[in-house]
Order: sequence, then C-alpha cells, then structure tokens
Amino acid sequence: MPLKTSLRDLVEGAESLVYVEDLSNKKGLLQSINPLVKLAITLFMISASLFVPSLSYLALMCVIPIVLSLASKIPLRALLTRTALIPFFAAVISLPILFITSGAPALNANFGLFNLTVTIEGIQRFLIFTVRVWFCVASLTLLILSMGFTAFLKMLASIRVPSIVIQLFSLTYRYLFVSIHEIQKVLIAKEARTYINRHTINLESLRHSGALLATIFIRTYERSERVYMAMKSRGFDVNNTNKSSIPPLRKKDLLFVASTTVIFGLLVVL
Amino acid sequence: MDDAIVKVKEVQFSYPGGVNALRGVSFEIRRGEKVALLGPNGSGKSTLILLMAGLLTPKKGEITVFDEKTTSKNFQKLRQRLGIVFQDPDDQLFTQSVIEDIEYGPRNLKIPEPEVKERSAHILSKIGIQHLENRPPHRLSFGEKKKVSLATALVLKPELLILDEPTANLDLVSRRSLIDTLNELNCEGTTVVVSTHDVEALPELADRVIVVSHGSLLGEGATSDVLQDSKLLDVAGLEPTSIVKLFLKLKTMGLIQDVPITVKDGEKKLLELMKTKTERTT
Amino acid sequence: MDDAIVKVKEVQFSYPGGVNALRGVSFEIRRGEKVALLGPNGSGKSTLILLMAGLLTPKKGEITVFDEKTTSKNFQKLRQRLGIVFQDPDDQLFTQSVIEDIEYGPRNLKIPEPEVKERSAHILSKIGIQHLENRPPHRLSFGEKKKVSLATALVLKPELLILDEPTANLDLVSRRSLIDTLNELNCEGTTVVVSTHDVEALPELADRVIVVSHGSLLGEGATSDVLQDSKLLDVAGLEPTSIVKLFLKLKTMGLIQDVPITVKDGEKKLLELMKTKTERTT
Amino acid sequence: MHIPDGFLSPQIIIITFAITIIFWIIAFKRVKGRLDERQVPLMGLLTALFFAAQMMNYPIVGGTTAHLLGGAALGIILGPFAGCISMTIILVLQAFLFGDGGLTALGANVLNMGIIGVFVPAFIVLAFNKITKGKGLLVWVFIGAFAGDVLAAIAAGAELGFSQPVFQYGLNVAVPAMAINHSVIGVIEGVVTAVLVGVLLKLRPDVLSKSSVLKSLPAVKAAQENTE
Ligand SMILES: Nc1ncnc2c1ncn2[C@@H]1O[C@H](COP(=O)(O)OP(=O)(O)OP(=O)(O)O)[C@@H](O)[C@H]1O
Ligand SMILES: Nc1ncnc2c1ncn2[C@@H]1O[C@H](COP(=O)(O)OP(=O)(O)OP(=O)(O)O)[C@@H](O)[C@H]1O
Ligand SMILES: [Mg+2]
Ligand SMILES: [Mg+2]
Repeated sequence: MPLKTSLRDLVEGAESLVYVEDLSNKKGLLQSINPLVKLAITLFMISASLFVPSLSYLALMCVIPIVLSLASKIPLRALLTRTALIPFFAAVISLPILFITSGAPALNANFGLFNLTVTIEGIQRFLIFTVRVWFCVASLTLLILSMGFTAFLKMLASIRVPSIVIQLFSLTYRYLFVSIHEIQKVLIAKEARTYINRHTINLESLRHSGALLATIFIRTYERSERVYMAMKSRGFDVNNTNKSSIPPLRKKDLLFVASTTVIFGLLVVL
Repeated sequence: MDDAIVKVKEVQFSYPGGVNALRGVSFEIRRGEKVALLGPNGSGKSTLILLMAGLLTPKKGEITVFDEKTTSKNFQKLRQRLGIVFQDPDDQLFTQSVIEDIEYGPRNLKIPEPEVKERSAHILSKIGIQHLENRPPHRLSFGEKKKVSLATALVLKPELLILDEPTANLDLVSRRSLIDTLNELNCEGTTVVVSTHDVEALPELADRVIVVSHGSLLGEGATSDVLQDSKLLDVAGLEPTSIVKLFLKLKTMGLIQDVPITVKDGEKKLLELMKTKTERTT
Repeated sequence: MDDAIVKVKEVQFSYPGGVNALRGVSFEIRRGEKVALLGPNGSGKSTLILLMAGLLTPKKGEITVFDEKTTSKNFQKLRQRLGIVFQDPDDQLFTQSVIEDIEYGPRNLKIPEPEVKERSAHILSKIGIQHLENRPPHRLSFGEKKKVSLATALVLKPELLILDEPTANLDLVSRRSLIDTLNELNCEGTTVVVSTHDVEALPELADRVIVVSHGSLLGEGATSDVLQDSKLLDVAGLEPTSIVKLFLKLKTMGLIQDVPITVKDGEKKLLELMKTKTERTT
Repeated sequence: MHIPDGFLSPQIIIITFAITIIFWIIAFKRVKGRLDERQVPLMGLLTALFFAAQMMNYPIVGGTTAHLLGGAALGIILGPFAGCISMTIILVLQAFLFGDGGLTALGANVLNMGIIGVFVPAFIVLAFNKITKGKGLLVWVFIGAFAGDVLAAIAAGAELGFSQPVFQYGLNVAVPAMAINHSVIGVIEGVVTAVLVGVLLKLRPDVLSKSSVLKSLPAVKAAQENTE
C-alpha cells in the first residue's frame, strides 16, 4: 500500500518538527547563542570545509560538531541518527571511486572474470568526500536542533526578510499540520468502510486514486480557507508589518565567534 | 450459544502521545440490546467505540466482537457486519459526492448494483437528504454532513450499529426521525450502541446505560435507574433530564414514589397525581 | 445613538458551488441582547454567522456591525471587538498546543504579555481545561476541542460574541458552566449571539429568538413566546422542549393558562396548581 | 534533488546564488501587495502540501534523491513569481528543519527547483494557451510538468558536474544520471499536476483568477465575474 507508507512518512515528518522544538528549549551552549551568529558560524564552517583537501584535517574538524553537541545538551544519538542518511548516500554514490581512481593498489580481489583493484588514492578520495559531507550535515543539523521554529522566524526577520514572506512561512508551517490532519481523516474514513482490499492495479484503480487525490486536495483547500478565516478573526494578517527587533549581540556571542575562529585557525595552521 | 455480541475485557489503551485514555474497562453488550455510553468529555467513549470497531487495538485486555478478537487478521472482513458512525463527520466522508459516499460501503461488499441503488435511494429519503445527493460532502452544513454520515452506516444494514454522538448538531425533527429509525432497526434485531451527551433523548435511545469517566467504568444499569441515580450522575459529571428534575422535586416532597423519565409517562403521572389529590382531598 | 449593534439588511449569499444559502434576510441585534438563531439543518445559520463576523461578504444587501459595513477593508477594526466560535472546532484551532491557541488572539491584539498570561490562565480554569494546556489541540476528544475553541474566543473579551452551536458535544456539566459564563458576560454588557439546536438550553441561552429556514427569516420573538408557538416551530422543523410539551398538555386540558419554560418555573407552577386544586376541591 | 552541503564547489555556489538572488528580488516586487484573501490560503496550502510531498523522497543514483518537486503546480496555479517564492519557502524550510538540502547549496537548489522547475512549466502552459485557446489544457500541463522536472534535474547534474573536484564525477556522468532518474518522477509529477489543476478548474475556478497562467481561461473568467 503505497498510500499508507507515504502517510507514515508524512506523520513522522510532522512529528520530528515537534521534536525540533523540544531540543531547542534545552539550556545549552548553542541554544543561548544569537541565532544570526549561529547561522554565520555554520555557513563559515561549511564553506571552510570545502577548501580543506586533507583527510586528517577533515577528520579533526569532525570533533567540533561533537563537542558542540555535548555542550548544548543535544544527545549524541540524536545528532548521529539525524546525520547518518546523507553521508551514507554520499558513500554509496562514491563507491565506484574506490576502483576507478588510478594509483597504488591497496587491495586486490579476483572474481574469476573480474579483477577489482582498490587504490590508496581511491580510498582517500572516497573518505575525503564522505567525511566532508558528514561534517557539513552535522554542522547544519546542530543549527537546526538548537533553533526552534519561532527563533528561526525571528532570525529571518532580523536579516530583513520581508514580513509577508515571514507570514507565509508561519502559514505554511500551520497548514502543514492542517493538511496532514485532513489527509488522515480521509484515510480513516476510507479504511472504516473498506472491508475487502483489492490489490490489483488497473485503469479503474488508478482512476480511483486520482479521484481520491483530487478530493483530498479540494477538501484540504477548503479546510485551509476556513482555518484562514479563524486565523484572520483572531488577528492574523499577511500584510502585517510589525518589525521584530534584532536580538542584540552579547559578549557570549562574540566569545563564541572568537573561539570558533581560533580553533579553525589552529587547525588550518597545523 | 452465547448471546454477548461485544465483550470488552479489562481493556487498556493509551494514545501515542502518552495519554491514558482507558484504564481497564470491562462490559458486555448482548445481541439485540440498545446501549448508551455516557460520560463527561474526554472520558474515553470515542476511544472505546474505535476499539470496538477494530480501528484501534487495545494495549492490554481484549475485545471480542461476533466471537472474533478485534486484533485478529480476519477482523477487517468481519467489520462488514458492523456499522460505525464517527463523532466527527469529516472522519466519515471521503468521496466527491454524497451518493458515492453512501454507496461506497455496499459496493465494496460486492452487493449487486440494483440492490445498492435501491438501498441508497431508500436511505436518502429516510434521512431526508435526497436533495443533497449530488453535492460534495465537504461542502455541506455541519448537520447535513452528520446526516450523510449516518446514512453511510445505515445503508449497510449491519447487525451491530455503533454511533458516536449521533444526535449532536441535528435539528430536532431530524433527531426525532433518527431515533425512530434506530428503534425500528432495533426491533428488527439490530444491536445499537450509542455514545451520547443527549440525556433528553436517552430514554428513547437506550434501554441500558454504561457510564465511563476518566477511562474507567463507573457503573451501568437500566436507563430509568441511571437517570434517577443522582449520585452516579454527579460523579460522572452528568445531569438528569428536565422532566426527571421536575419529578424528583415532587418525589422529595413525598408527592410521588417513582420518577417517570419520558414526557408521556410524565403526563400520565401528573394526571394520576391530580386525580388522587383531588380524590383524597374530597 | 442607535443601539443596534448588528444590522442585517436584505442579505443574500450563495456559495461558490452555486448553493443559494441566504435569500434575503433582515434583522437587527441590539447592544446587550442575548439572541439565538434557530432553524433546521442547512437553513443558513452558520452562513449568517460568518457573514456577521465579516468573514464572508454578502452577494446582495448589507450587514453593518458596530456601524461599519462588513467589507474586507473594515475587517481590521471589526475583529478587535468581535469574537467568533466556529461550529467545527477543527476550523478554529490551528497551533501546536492548546495554550498557544488560546493566547494567539490576545497576542495579536498586542495585549501586554502579563495580561495575556493572566487572561489565559483565568479562561483555562473557567472552562475547566487546565489539564489540557500543553496538549496539541488536534489530539483531543471532540468535546475537549469544542471547549478549547470556546476558550479561544472568550479570552478575547469581545463586545460581541458569536457562537455557532456552542453546546453540541459538551457534557452536561460543561454545558451548564458555559451557559453560566455566557450569562455572566452578558450581564457585564457583552452582546451574545448563538446558533443552536439545543432547545432545552434555549430559555437560559437567549432572551430573543430568530428563526430561519431555507435561507429566509421565518419569524422572531421572545424566547418564551417562540417556544410555545407550535405553528412556527413546526414550520421551522423544531420541537418544543419536554417541559413545554408537558405543560402544553396541561394547558390544552384547561388546567393552566400560561406555559412555563424552565424547570424552576415548572416546579412553581405545579405546586401552585396543586395548591389551587386542593383548595378548590376542599 | 536537494543538493546537500559539501557537494558543490565554491565557484558554483557563488554563481547559483547570484542568479537566484536576482530572481528573488524580481519575484518579490511582482508579488508584493497583490496577494489577496483567496490567494493567501491557496499559496500557504500548496506550499505546505509540496513541502510534505518533498519529504517523501527516495534515494537514487547520482548523489541525491528523487521526489515530487511541485514546481509545476506552484507555477501554474499561483503564477510563476508567487510560485518561485513558494518554492523558496519550501526549500528554506527543508534545509532549516530537516537538513534536506544544504545552506551553501540553497542557491543551486532554488535555481533548479524554484526557478527552472517553476518557470518552464508555467511558460509552456502559457504559450500553449495562446495558441490553442484553452483546448487540451491538461495535456500541456502534463508536458510542462514533465519538462520542468527533467530540465531541473539536468541543471542539478550540470552544477554537480562542474563542481569537480569537490564532487566526484564529471558532466558526462552527473547529467545523464540525474536526467534519467527524474524522467520517471517527471511522469508522476505530470499526472499529479494535471489532477490538481483539473480539480481546481472544475470545482473552484474562482481561486485561479490570480494566476497569470490560467486567468485568461473562460471558466476562470466566468467564476471571477460571478464572485464580484
Ligand atoms: N488522537 C488522540 N491522541 C491523543 N489523545 C487523544 C486522542 N483522541 C483522544 N485523546 C484523549 O483520550 C481521552 C479519551 O478521549 P475520547 O475521544 O475517547 O473521549 P470522549 O469520551 O469521546 O469525549 P467527548 O465526549 O469529548 O467526545 C481524552 O483524554 C483525550 O484527550
Ligand atoms: N462550503 C460550502 N459550499 C457550498 N455550500 C455550502 C457550504 N457550506 C454550507 N453550504 C450550504 O449552504 C446552506 C446553508 O448552510 P449553513 O451551514 O449555513 O447551514 P446551518 O443552518 O448552519 O446548518 P446546521 O444546522 O447543519 O449547522 C446549506 O444548504 C448548505 O448545504
Ligand atoms: Mg467522543
Ligand atoms: Mg451550521
């Protein structure tokens, strides 16, 4: 049942949004840093990693996200599970690199007809790519985990993103839940009166799926119109231009910037 | 043969968020009964209903419907003998037109097309929604939606009919005709379970009442007994009907012995009372 | 100064699908009144409510609220003085926690934070939903959702409060406390408009009743008059309450002249009746 | 198709951001003050729906993932400029809430999915509309959506290919890999987009009256006059 699997994805996705909020409420190092500073530092760390050509430096750099995560009371497990997927794919797609890079052979396997040779240079290119991707993903994940949605909106406001765009952000975030609930309702309704599942795929069943999709869409749209009415009647206004103040830079933020730069500097000099 | 159609045994249930909705509930519903679930908001009535329909499965304990556990694999098939109306009509309706929605269940059961048509036409006129036939269900008034969702269950002619708050949002004439329809079905042998806050309709809706509160069973008994049991009603956060209130007053004054629960009985009682009164004083 | 707070003049409205929901309705609501909208399902009550709140605009005719026409330009001014509760709580609740939802309105009105906190705490305890404070609203029981949506409007302390079917799905204790809250607010000067099918609660909910049917005005009048006007009720597809039914019977028998509409008045009437009866016969 | 951090070279990052920022400014100027009551919930909902649709993604060869993009539906139903803003919101949320798509790659991702993936289908449908005067609309919607997906994928492949040595493979591998993978998704995208446009045209033509792509259709015009 493809519909069910994708529904589970949806619900889990929504759930993890709530999870983001949870960690951002903890009182740790990153949570106390000005969001704008965090963003700048994250961007700096990611960009810097692109210029580092050496595997050992990259590996050393990976200590930074781990230390930051510990200092921010973000469970290491949360960080590791959230950063597993993308580096894994990076690894998978660069597997061929192990074999097609020319250089000194490190491993040799003979499968009768095939003769596969893994080269040292190949291993190096493979690892550099994967480790760098992990470092980037981990840095971004820390930023995400330590910043709730509200803080994120404030940060957007402080970098002068137009208020209408920010209102659209918050509307989207709300509607995400609204549409998930509406889809859930439709599926429950269908489930409750479906006694015999037919698994064949034919023109008829495709037509039914299309009709279901259409109903879900129009229903969700009409629900969101009414939710919009409710939001409006309690003060929501897309064109509302109340400027939120830029959170001031404090000593702590500056200290954080300084220490990260120093650590990076040391790494590069070494 | 055992005539318990639903057996709920020590059932516990909690929602994913960690909310403990049911903390060990047991009761039975016999074939042909009319039973009402009563209890304050959030007491677990709807949860019980979803569990009985096999749409949720108990954490602990077990539920058997038609002698089959609701967790068993063949329960989906068994559900065709059971009709359910959700509290929220939006949980019930999912197609593009009222008629399609009503016919979905029977079609899924492979009932021959002419009979499907006949049944749906009959139910449309019975519920009084012929004029809505081709409208999309999500664009109806709330009460109209509720009526359509009642129709989608009634059209299945199930042996066991479970209705969550069926009279809420209905206008009074529709409420009356719904009650009559349910009683007719019950006379023909359908077992009817309703959850309701509508104590005024209770005497006509149910013979027996099961009271839940905070996920536990508080008590059960014949409707007329429960309606007069002000202690039980109080604990369950309920109120007697206005007729019962009126006559309870007369009872505390020693004017009458037993309290009538319907308007008709009330009338009779009053007339009697006046007569005896007149007689006694003359 | 004119004391009509809402003026509905020859209003017509049809939905995008082409459904003609209102066919020319006119009435007024005066400051400080308690008014109920009565009518069968699909008669246009909810549509009228959305129009009065300025959330829909009439096709023809016009609506003035607080002496301003309800056009989208005037909406900003209007919404600060007007609170609305939708019939479907899922339309009303849109944030991730109950408390957030309740505080959404006051925050948008730029009420200072300490007062927002104070107000929300007060309303939570008044409606009896403190224990739900941090729960996500869409994961509540239907009645609990309804209570939260009532709270989101009451917390605004608006001058004009419009409630669509507020007592449906509430348990009886909550219904009682809601009615008391509304009456308190009304005493303090809030104008209250409700749409309802709950005739039992009507005597306490409203002083005046406006009856609509099929998108047209059928009649209006004081609650006690309308409740006894069986012709009007009949045309509107309504029923009198059980107390009224009981006493109407007595009236047709010539035992009483006027029909009481609440339990309390009923008691008084009965006692009186017995006394006179006893006296007369002695 | 969300390119993560660590895949693109600094040069590509700068170039893609430059192009994207120009489009952001134009799109914002075009949309500002034009969003009305009907458009706002529609835009919010479509954004939310395709945000959700993008979360259902499946890994493919070529270093990224495949999923519905939604650019075609956004561009056609909302108009390309509002669609571009919508897609930007989606991609920013994906990056900041899920880490799907990198920060440094944001420019590239918006260029592929929010500009190419939105404008191409919108222009295909618009151009056809002029030519055939509203006949066979949904076929063109399908073609537009398919073309949008494949072109967006080719653009992503090109950016990756030009990012050597940060990325492993050159143009000759990255471009075909992306294009082939996304032609499958493109078909699904086409069907979904056609269903959505079709159902709106049938049931709520009034909400399409702000779409610069569809507002000239007779059904939309009639509905617009009816609500006025
Ligand atoms: N989807 C859900 N997720 C989490 N908790 C839920 C969910 N639905 C209901 N609950 C909780 O479970 C408990 C029982 O809810 P249920 O819906 O069974 O109550 P109910 O008796 O039907 O109430 P009502 O009279 O309001 O309909 C309540 O505490 C409620 O908050
Ligand atoms: N979104 C909608 N689209 C089209 N028609 C609608 C919509 N909502 C309501 N209607 C129709 O408009 C008419 C009036 O509906 P309305 O919701 O105002 O009725 P109501 O008096 O509130 O009924 P109820 O007692 O069931 O709540 C009905 O015929 C209904 O079918
Ligand atoms: Mg319930
Ligand atoms: Mg209504």
